[in-house]
Amino acid sequence: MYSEKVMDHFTNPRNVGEIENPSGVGTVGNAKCGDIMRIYLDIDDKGIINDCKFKTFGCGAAVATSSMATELVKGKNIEEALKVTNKAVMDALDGLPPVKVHCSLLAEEAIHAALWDYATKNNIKIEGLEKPKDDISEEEVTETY
Amino acid sequence: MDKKIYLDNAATTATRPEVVEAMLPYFTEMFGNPSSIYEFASQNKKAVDEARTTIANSLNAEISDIYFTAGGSESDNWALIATAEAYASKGKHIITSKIEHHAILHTCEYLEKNGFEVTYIDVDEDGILKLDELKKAIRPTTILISIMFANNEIGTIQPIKEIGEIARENNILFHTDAVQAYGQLNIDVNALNIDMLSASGHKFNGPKGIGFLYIRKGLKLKSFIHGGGQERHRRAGTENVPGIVGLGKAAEIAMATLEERGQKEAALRDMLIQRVLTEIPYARLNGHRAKRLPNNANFSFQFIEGESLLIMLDMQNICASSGSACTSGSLDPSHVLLAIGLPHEIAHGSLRLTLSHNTTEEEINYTVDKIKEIVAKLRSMSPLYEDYVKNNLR
Amino acid sequence: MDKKIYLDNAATTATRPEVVEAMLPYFTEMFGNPSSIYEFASQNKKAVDEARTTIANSLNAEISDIYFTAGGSESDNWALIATAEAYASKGKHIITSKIEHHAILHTCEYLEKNGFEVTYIDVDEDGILKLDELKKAIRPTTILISIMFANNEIGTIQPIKEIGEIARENNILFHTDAVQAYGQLNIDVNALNIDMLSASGHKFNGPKGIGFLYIRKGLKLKSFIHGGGQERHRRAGTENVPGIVGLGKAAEIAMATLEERGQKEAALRDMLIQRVLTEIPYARLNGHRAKRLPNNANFSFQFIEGESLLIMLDMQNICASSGSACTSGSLDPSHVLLAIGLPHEIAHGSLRLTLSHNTTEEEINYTVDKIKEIVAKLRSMSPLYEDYVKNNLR
Ligand SMILES: Cc1ncc(COP(=O)(O)O)c(C=O)c1O
Ligand SMILES: Cc1ncc(COP(=O)(O)O)c(C=O)c1O
Ligand code: FES
Ligand code: FES
Repeated sequence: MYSEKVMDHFTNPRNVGEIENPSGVGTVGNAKCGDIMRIYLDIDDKGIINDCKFKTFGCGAAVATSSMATELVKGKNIEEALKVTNKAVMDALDGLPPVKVHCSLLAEEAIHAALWDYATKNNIKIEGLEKPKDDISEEEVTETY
Repeated sequence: MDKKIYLDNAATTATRPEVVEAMLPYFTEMFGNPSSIYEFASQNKKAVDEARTTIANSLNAEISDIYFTAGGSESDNWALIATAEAYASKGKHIITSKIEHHAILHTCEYLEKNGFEVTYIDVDEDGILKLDELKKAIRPTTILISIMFANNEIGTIQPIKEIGEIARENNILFHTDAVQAYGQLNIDVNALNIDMLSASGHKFNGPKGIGFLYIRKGLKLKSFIHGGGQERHRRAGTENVPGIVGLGKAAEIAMATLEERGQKEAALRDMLIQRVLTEIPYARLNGHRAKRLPNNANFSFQFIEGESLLIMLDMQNICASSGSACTSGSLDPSHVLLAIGLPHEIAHGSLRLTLSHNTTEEEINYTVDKIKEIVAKLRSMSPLYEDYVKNNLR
Repeated sequence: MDKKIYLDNAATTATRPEVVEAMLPYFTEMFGNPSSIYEFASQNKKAVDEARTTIANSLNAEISDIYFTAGGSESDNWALIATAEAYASKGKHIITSKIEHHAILHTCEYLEKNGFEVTYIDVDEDGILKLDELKKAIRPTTILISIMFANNEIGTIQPIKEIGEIARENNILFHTDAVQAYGQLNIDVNALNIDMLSASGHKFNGPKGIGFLYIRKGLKLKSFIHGGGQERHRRAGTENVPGIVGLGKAAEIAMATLEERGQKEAALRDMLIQRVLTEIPYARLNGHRAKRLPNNANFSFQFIEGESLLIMLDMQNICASSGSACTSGSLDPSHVLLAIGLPHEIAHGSLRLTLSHNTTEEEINYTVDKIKEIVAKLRSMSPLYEDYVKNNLR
């Protein structure tokens, strides 16, 4: 069902975990339809993403796209990170089965949500970034630090 | 473990070698069409009759009340659609449950589009039909009650005797989808007041593509597949002789081994349940603890998602499923788990393990060890688990 | 002759040993449910896909337009009933022929009971559809033309290309029951404008209980058997993997051997026809002399009755039939023979001999010798023959 790359990122996901005091964190998805993804970003003074971690509640494709997405944004600046679309993530994974395309959207949205959080905290505006869709179900716990 | 561990016997089973052996001569040697007039075909006719007799006896049914079909889905469709057509003049109301197999549910939807009304009765948190709701749902126009004998996902066995009595008292026909129960449980269609019963060969170590429908004598049901006069004019199509012979052989073995096999599987299943529930936190057993199929265990693991679990088990050579195989392409959580009251995100994290007579203690222990590891790994990646831990530390 | 001579290959065929060989691993080893998620089942999914590809290629069809069923009868029922349901809003008129198999005729009767109108087109004395009648029968409300590719009793091949063109010109769907033709004749669903096509494995040396329906992409047809999401949500039921693999193998062999086998069988058939017509008086060939299946011969012998002939042939170890096997329990004369204009008493005296790739010249000669003897014997007992002789002597 899945490509070798997907299976590789699923079995050995890169960058799983949390970041203490992250520059930005974004959680997207909806537990009701089975998918939740959270991305943590550590962004330095120059706007470079030094570190990126994730946690995912979802299928094989969701885990693999999370893993690949964190790989792709690491070391990039914010502008470049915005170009990490779901298509870019899928291409990097050698594709996904049609029913699993929506899983890859989560990764893109999660990065945007984390960047939005970063922008809000620092009172800056990121060109081309829109407020992430409020797609999270009520059961979800709001972040507390 | 090098060997594959197959724990998905509710999806399908291996055909027993003795069954294949029994089928073989009917492909290349005794291949005649049983409806033919010549001597050569009479062996085949006899073989078909013998299989019919074996199956009738296993249910305490009349021989001529067993009709061969291409499997459980066809049997279910036939029972519902032909009953609806035959008894529409009496009424257009049908009662079923919320946890039926899609072969029943989607056929009910089809009938709803064709002017019938269907009531879907609730089950309790163990998956047992609410009999009081069933009684309340009965109308003067109710022509059929169709309730599965045992559930394919959570293994819960329904109070079939009580349902049969309610149907009989109200003069309503009673069909049961026994696809999961036949060959695992003793069934007496007379003692249980069953008017129609569906079963499928590949669920009890018989071949795929063959099953049967029991139809009590006197019912007005017409055929579902129209054409030649086979099966006493009720099911057209050249008889699948090797399939029927295999079905008969599988039924014979299933009945002969029923008690012993059931005890052995239930013991292993109980060990499995015991270990999982004590060794893995935030795990729950779905379905009734006692009233369940001897080979079925169904768990939910909070904070994790089913597909990831299945793929990781697969990488350890363990075949399992999260519900019915025929919907595994779908992203929706199981309608059965929702019906027993699980919230969506927990329903997503379910695991069904179904044993066979070949399952060993070693396999079960290995499987539990692997589930433990995988669940821990997936939880370490789960934002839901993270939130839960954080909230409970505060 | 000690050996049985099987000349009823239109009723059913022996499964080829290579076909059984191909099926075997899918019973006991690769037995998984193709809808499952684990690696173990992916072999089976692949095997099913390969069979689908083989069959699609044999018809010049798209792979995803082939749907596996339990045989010819189910395919016919599905095509007619689902088309009727899907296109009822366009119209409720269906056209078929008077010589279809009962899987079509009885399904048409079922549809007539459900508010559809069916026109049954006549055939000429060779069994060929009257195209002018077909054209005249078309109405604005006609949604389907269903005409068999070749007849199961008299072997006549219909002008399918012309019928396909008429259907296309009038924007009407065209289904053909190719149960007798598939594997014997080259069929190109695109060149022939065929929208739906039924076939059955056991008619071309594949297993019983498996067949397929070709459904051209874009047709609105829903499922006939409702339930799980198998066959792209169009045909519920756990896939009969061994059956499908066997069907694919049989199709592969049938296609590879089609020309050579057809020539060989046609040569023997012509010898058979030649000998019977020259050596037995008051015998006639039913069906078109040239436009007929390579393996089919159908005779009528005046003054005698079919059943007696068959039983006496059986006693000489010759398996033959008087028409379709599934109606051999019936006492009515064949609707096909009546449609080509035979009077009742002659229709009763018909004999169908259908050859296989294994049929030998020796078998044919032996069979003709026996037919000669038996016909003479039965005539010596026949009052009809007595009258005829008396009248012709007077
Ligand atoms: C022309 C034709 N159509 C349909 C069928 C039905 O096929 P099956 O018996 O495999 O269902 C047959 C043979 O029985 C046939 O000869
Ligand atoms: C309860 C139940 N009913 C019906 C079916 C359908 O049987 P089949 O797939 O053999 O058509 C199944 C299994 O798939 C089942 O578990
Ligand atoms: S995360 Fe929803 S199915 Fe993949
Ligand atoms: S004489 Fe026997 S069927 Fe009529």
